[in-house]
Amino acid sequence: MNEAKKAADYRSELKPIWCPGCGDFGFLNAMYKALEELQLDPANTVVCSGIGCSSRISGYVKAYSFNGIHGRVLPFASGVKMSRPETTVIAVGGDGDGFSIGAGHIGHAARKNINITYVVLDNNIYGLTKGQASPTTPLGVRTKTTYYGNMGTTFNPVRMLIAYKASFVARTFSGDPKHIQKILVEAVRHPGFAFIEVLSPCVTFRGQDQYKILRERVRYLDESYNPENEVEAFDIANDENMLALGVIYKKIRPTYDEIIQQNVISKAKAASNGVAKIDKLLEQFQP
Amino acid sequence: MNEAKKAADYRSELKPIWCPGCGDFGFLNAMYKALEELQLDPANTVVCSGIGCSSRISGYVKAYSFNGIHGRVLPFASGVKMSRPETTVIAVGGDGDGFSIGAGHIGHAARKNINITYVVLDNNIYGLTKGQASPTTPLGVRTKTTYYGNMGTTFNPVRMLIAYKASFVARTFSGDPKHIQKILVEAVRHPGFAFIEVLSPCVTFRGQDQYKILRERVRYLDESYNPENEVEAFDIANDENMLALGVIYKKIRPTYDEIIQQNVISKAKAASNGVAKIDKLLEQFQP
Amino acid sequence: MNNRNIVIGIAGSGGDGVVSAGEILVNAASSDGLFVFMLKSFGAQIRGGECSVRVRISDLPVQSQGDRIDVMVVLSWSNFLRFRTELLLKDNAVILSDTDDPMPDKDVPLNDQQRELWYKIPFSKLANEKTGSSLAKNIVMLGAISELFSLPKEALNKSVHKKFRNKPDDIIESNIKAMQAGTDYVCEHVEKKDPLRFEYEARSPRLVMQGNEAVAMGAIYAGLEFYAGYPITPSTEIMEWISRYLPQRDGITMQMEDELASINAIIGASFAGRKAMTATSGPGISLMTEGIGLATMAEIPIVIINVQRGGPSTGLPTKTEQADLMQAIWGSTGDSPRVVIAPCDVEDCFDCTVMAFYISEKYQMPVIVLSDQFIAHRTESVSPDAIRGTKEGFRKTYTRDIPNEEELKEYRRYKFTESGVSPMSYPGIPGGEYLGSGLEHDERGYPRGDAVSHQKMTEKRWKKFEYIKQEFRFERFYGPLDAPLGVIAWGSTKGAVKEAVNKANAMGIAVGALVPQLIYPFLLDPFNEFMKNKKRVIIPEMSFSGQFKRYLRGFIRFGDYGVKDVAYAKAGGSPFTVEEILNKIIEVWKDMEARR
Amino acid sequence: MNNRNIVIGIAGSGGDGVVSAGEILVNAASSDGLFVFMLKSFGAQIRGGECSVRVRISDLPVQSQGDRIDVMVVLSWSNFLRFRTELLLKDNAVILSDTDDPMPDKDVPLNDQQRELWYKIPFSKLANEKTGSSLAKNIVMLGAISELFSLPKEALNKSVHKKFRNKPDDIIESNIKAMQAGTDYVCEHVEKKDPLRFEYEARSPRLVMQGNEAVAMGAIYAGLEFYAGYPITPSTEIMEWISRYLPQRDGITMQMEDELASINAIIGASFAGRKAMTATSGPGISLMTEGIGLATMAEIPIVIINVQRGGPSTGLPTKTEQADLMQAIWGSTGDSPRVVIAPCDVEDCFDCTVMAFYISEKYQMPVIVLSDQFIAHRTESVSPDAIRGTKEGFRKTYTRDIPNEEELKEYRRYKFTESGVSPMSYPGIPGGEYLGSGLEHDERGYPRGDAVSHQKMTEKRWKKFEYIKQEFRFERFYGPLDAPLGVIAWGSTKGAVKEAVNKANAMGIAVGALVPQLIYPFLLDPFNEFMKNKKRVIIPEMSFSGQFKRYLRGFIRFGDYGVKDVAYAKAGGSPFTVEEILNKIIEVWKDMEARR
Ligand SMILES: Cc1ncc(C[n+]2csc(CCOP(=O)(O)OP(=O)(O)O)c2C)c(N)n1
Ligand SMILES: Cc1ncc(C[n+]2csc(CCOP(=O)(O)OP(=O)(O)O)c2C)c(N)n1
Ligand code: SF4
Ligand code: SF4
Ligand SMILES: [Mg+2]
Ligand SMILES: [Mg+2]
Repeated sequence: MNEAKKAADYRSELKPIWCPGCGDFGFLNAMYKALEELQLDPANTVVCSGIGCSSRISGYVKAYSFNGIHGRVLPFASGVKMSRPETTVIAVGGDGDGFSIGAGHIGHAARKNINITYVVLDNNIYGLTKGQASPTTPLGVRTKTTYYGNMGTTFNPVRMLIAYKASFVARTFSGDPKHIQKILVEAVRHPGFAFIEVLSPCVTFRGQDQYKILRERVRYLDESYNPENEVEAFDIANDENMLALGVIYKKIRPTYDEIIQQNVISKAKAASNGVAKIDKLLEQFQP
Repeated sequence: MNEAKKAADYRSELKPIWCPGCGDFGFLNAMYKALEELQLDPANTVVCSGIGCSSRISGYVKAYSFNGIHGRVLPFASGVKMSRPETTVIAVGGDGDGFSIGAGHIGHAARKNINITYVVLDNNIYGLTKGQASPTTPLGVRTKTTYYGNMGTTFNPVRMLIAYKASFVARTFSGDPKHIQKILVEAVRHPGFAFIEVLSPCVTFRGQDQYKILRERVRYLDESYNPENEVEAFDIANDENMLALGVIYKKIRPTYDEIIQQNVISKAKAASNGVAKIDKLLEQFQP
Repeated sequence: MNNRNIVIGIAGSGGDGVVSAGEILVNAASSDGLFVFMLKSFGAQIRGGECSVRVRISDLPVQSQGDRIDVMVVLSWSNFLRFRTELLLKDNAVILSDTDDPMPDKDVPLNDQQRELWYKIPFSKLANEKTGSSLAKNIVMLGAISELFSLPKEALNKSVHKKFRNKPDDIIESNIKAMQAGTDYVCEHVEKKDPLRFEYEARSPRLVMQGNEAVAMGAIYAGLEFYAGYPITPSTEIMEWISRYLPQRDGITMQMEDELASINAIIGASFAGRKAMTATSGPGISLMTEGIGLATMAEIPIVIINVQRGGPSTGLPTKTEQADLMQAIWGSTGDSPRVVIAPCDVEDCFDCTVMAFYISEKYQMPVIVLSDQFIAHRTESVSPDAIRGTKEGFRKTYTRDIPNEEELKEYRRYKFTESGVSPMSYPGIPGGEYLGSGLEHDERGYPRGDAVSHQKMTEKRWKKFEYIKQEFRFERFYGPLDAPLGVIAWGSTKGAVKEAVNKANAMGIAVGALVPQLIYPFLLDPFNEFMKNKKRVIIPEMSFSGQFKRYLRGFIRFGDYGVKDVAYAKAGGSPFTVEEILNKIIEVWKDMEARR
Repeated sequence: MNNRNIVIGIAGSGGDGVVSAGEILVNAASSDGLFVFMLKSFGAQIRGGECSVRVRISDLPVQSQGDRIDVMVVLSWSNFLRFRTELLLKDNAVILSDTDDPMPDKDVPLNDQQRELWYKIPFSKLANEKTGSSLAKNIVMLGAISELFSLPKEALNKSVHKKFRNKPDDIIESNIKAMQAGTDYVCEHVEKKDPLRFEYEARSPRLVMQGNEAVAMGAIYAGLEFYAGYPITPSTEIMEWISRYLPQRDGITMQMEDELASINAIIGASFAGRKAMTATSGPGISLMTEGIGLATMAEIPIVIINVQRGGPSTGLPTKTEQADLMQAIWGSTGDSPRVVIAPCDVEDCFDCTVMAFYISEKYQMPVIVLSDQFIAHRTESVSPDAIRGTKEGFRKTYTRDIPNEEELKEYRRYKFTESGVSPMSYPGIPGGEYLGSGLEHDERGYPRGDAVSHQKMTEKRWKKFEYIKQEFRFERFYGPLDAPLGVIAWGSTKGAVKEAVNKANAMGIAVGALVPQLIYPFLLDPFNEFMKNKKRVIIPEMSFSGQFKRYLRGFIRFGDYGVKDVAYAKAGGSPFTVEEILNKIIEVWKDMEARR
């Protein structure tokens, strides 16, 4: 890339088909800006996703993009990143994709500290399948599968991610694209697994008033907040009435690709005295 | 059951084939005693498991037992419990079964507060498949799949379960069957999802000295400890050097079967004016 | 010309009320006892976007969507154009459009004749006048077409009332006025240029159902007690319906975290003695294959509904295909018997689901019902008797036997028996405690790894097939059984095949058709009957790789009957038309004639 | 009588050193250039429990495990008895046992002749004397049998040295002494009653490998760069080997949290331009079916090794079966082409894996290699040349083409081409950015839901098969091609079939065999050649439901060749013996003669 890229340069030719007013527009536009700010090279950027309204985003960004299957974006992203560490990998999905069907993968990507950014556009509902309860749908809400009101305590994603030892955990809001941009840039720059929960209203199945409701329920973490204390971060995450926005937890530790390079590949090569040839590998089968 | 049951009455005719000295023996014997203490009726008790050395336990208990597939014991147990709430359901599995392949299910069973007891016999290794790394295998350990030492931060199950909003989270140790018995009895009596991590050495793939090492690393929570404070519990769980034994977190809230009975079934029945007949259901298809 | 059969297309944007109009039409026709078939089609957008319906109304039973459209209502030209390949018009189709929606200059696929038969009516303007908003333009339109083509006006009136029954009275009234305005406008301003008039005899009302609803009703009829599932298009309505109505009968519906959880939850519920089911589609059924194998091994009765969609992978979530057949039959590892049943229309969804429970509960094994999007999402009129159970046919339900006292002594859950079916206990039955297991096992359920035990238990599990085959014969024959030309089809392809076969015979082509309902295990008898005298057999299927043909050939040697099997395999996306099947029949027939 | 072929069984408890003894024997024989075949068998226990090996050593190439045992070494009677059904002895088998391990009074399956040929040797006592522990009794035993049956002593000596090479010198020495003690004891105290003497010519050493190791080597030879997997018996050794050696070549091995993650991780790595693979078995492959469909749809090259085990469900984890065939071919939903290749012995594991990478990389699609536990866990001697690549046969590797400048202008990742294969870019290539997708799509990868696009893209994905079929023909023919009787087999059944066919022809029965290596897509040509003159074809397979037969019949009409297909389907658990196949051949042959 010779010239500076503009936000519009990261726009693909596919036109978003989200409902007018969908929170995901807010994130997408902020993402274009963040990509501009980061001056990422599309050829070395991978944007991947699962399945859901939110997961359509991979089609809207000019990069190496992949719209995989429901719930598996993190293993896919891990495969990309580990096999080509020089690429920037941004994985995106919905609350159903990530916390329901994909719930088994987050902890593992987080504990290994796979150096990717994972964004969940959390609208507290299944949008694409037209309005069933997700693990973050509030209690009591009537959805297509909870006619008598949603039952069962809901997930607190930020709390979970801290427990998983994710090295970067943040929350932001579709209603504030500037904030998204700031957080996303910081997440991409963070060396390690960076998780962002984006409160992103589904106007069609959760109502037009979500922006308003959320605006009243969020509070911004101020500059003085030190995100390095796990217990404090956990405590902040516990507040489900006033949702903290910003980087809630952050601690730098070696990334998985670094670890593998330093502790596995280099050791293995030392053990083999340079790159092992087939003939050398064959020796162990000699009787 | 007319006469009092003895521990031996809960023993099935299948002989355990664990390696001599395996930690799982300690748990199994304590479990027989706990069943005796609880005087559970085998006809109304379901002991189910996934796949692994630890998961063989379902075959060793006289009850309605089920040895299902790897990682899926919690959905199975949920199906049993929700459809027959009068049974006592004890689900058992290994650290691989629960935290690796089964990782996606724990949070959901926990947040819903399915009223079962879930025991993970955590030996920090895959025993049945003969010694590969599990999500709790300590850093640096050489296993069959980590020739150059185990890499990647490990899971802290207790911390995760607290984050999932499990209503009962405890830890105990195969080396102290009396403690297991106490905790297991309390867990079964707990109305709601009760999780127990049992530190249970694999003598074959983690070495005979695990008992000794663990004995030096555990500490018992004393009577004064109040397990109802989430943040404190989280903080205690954070100590991975001195592993706290006992009930680390506990808070009673309605169980999922209670919730469904009270908030779904009763509402639905009210809406239908008694049990809906086929003809009544058909009405909605009248043009 | 008076028609006893009419196909009306309506196209517009999501906000145009296309589907509502279709539903009102369908309800009106059904309440007058007419036969109805409605397809809906949407763009990829969740809201807005394009939208169309195709409503076939007939005085006689209908089998298919009707290949070509008699009356095309265009609520918005731009949206209509998106359905260009789906909505095929008759050469002399009548066109209706909104006066205020100008037709684009080019690319409009109308011939001269159609342009002749084109009425412009100010739908939005009239709606605005009568209701203060253009929203009711679809209702104005209904008033207009009812007048133009003599559709049941009284019934339409009732349907509009029903549609808005939860709305305030003034809203209902203004809509009724809007409808009247459409009628009046036609009377006063439109000079009828086409000869189309619908004619029929009113009968007692018919029910209106979609395939997914019929499955859900069937499950409840069969005694469903526990449902666990995860939403996925095009099966979700089954779960939505059940989650609302099953609790009315003390049943439990659980939305699980994924399909792995769903299948294992229903295995748990069934282990606990409850009739249990799940429903899913493509990606979801893939995730269930391990659990289905477990149900086979542990001999747990479960019912799995697979509403097929276009594949592979996420594929075409809202489109139909018949390419999950082989996966249904062979999808698990190991020799893993399961039963596969395929409904061929909406009513059949009810029957097949009832039958699925009967087989799974009696034979203690998984049963897969292979529906598809074409059946699942279409609306058909159904005889109330068919559902209430007075209809002749399959209506057996099965209540699980519990082991008797004798059997509970030294209880053997997996006892070898003549039929392969063993006494099955469940929690709550003292003495019935046992180990259920996905490992190979002995009669007690205890693990066994030796070849001899495995051979015996495998035999036991497969024996059940021999008994199931004796219970069921629900294939359909159409046309003369001894015709030299045959068509073998399955599932939703039935409609077009039946209609094409009837047409072909009317044209003098001797062709018969066979549509099995029980797909697997393979029932040879009906094929033996069907193959007699056959020279060629066409096998139409919405599977590019010809899965049905491959499957059939695995079990019947066409050569032994002197029959040549002619593949007619196409990828899914849109269902077969009657015309397509008929043309194929004619082509093969001509070739046969030529070689005679 | 001098033998150029000997089958030695050794049974004992886990602590008896049974496997070590077998390995030393195998290494010794291979270093003298002999042909070797070793099977191991364990009880369900992880430690302790029963354990046996069966070692066949021959001067000539061996195809199978050898049906019946010439020499049975019993290190512990109680454990030997657990293998009663597996270890079949020749009528005149020689028995060796430990003097201090009394034989049980009853239930010992020895005939009088065997009891005659029974040597009791104080293995433990001698071991204790020489090494201070009874652990070395297996080494004493080797000394004894080498003397008794003239096994290669010098080579055994070397092998013992190698086995203990990481141990202190005194340990090595005491073991060598223990071996000598066994030899001496035989010389001094045993009067040879049997006529068995092994005779051979020494040649240059052969390699010793297990199937799983050959797969791992093949992958590395083919240029594997990324492996992701989850442990599962009997495939785990592939991952274990690769996790140790792949990093030496800068490759990455990831242990994932489950098989869903594994398959998606390799799809990610391959999307990123790396040669990627996973290996699994039964339950794991079920979990991968959704991902395999994704690889088909998004046209991502991946290699999946399925080491089959007994099923369904968890089944028989340590036993062999061939019942994942249909699942491999049809396991995903939708019309989802993938290639299926089956190795038939250890050496073939190497070849098939190399071929799998070639096809998957060149044709951008998933390739499944169907090995099984019988191949995976057995030890065979392999020609070093075969692996080093000088062997005649398949050794092509493929480096992914990247799009050229022309193609990168208005780049179309899924461009329609003659062969269905389109230019494929990956991260790092400017201008190659595209959307890979599991949804149906257009040439750019953008989602398309219409039937026409779907039909065209489906055609594109299936076209590749036509080109793959032209690249490969690696079937094997055994016996006369024009024989009237045939055997068609696949995978690990080859060994017994080849040996049985040779024996049958030696007996005057004209029988030929065909064993395809490329299973799917179906290659008709070899079958056409094979079918000529055939009257009957036996299809032996370790699948109770006869999957291979059903599959074949789907693609060839045996009737058109006038051939009757004779199923020989049995459940897995233990592989076919030569005797079983030979008896079947004789039975069918006699029936043919009778009807002539
Ligand atoms: C295996 C599988 N199961 C189910 C589905 C159907 N499905 C598609 S998206 C989705 C959930 C969408 O919710 P979410 O992830 O929150 O995304 P949103 O649409 O709300 O942005 C579901 C259940 C699928 N595609 N694959
Ligand atoms: C789907 C699937 N994948 C893999 C396996 C193989 N497998 C069986 S048990 C096991 C892990 C055992 O570890 P753990 O759960 O910790 O139990 P342990 O043996 O240590 O008690 C694995 C990977 C399987 N049976 N099924
Ligand atoms: S359904 Fe909801 S999440 Fe989906 S596009 Fe519409 S507003 Fe957005
Ligand atoms: S391998 Fe380990 S976990 Fe398994 S039985 Fe032996 S000691 Fe116990
Ligand atoms: Mg969502
Ligand atoms: Mg473990």
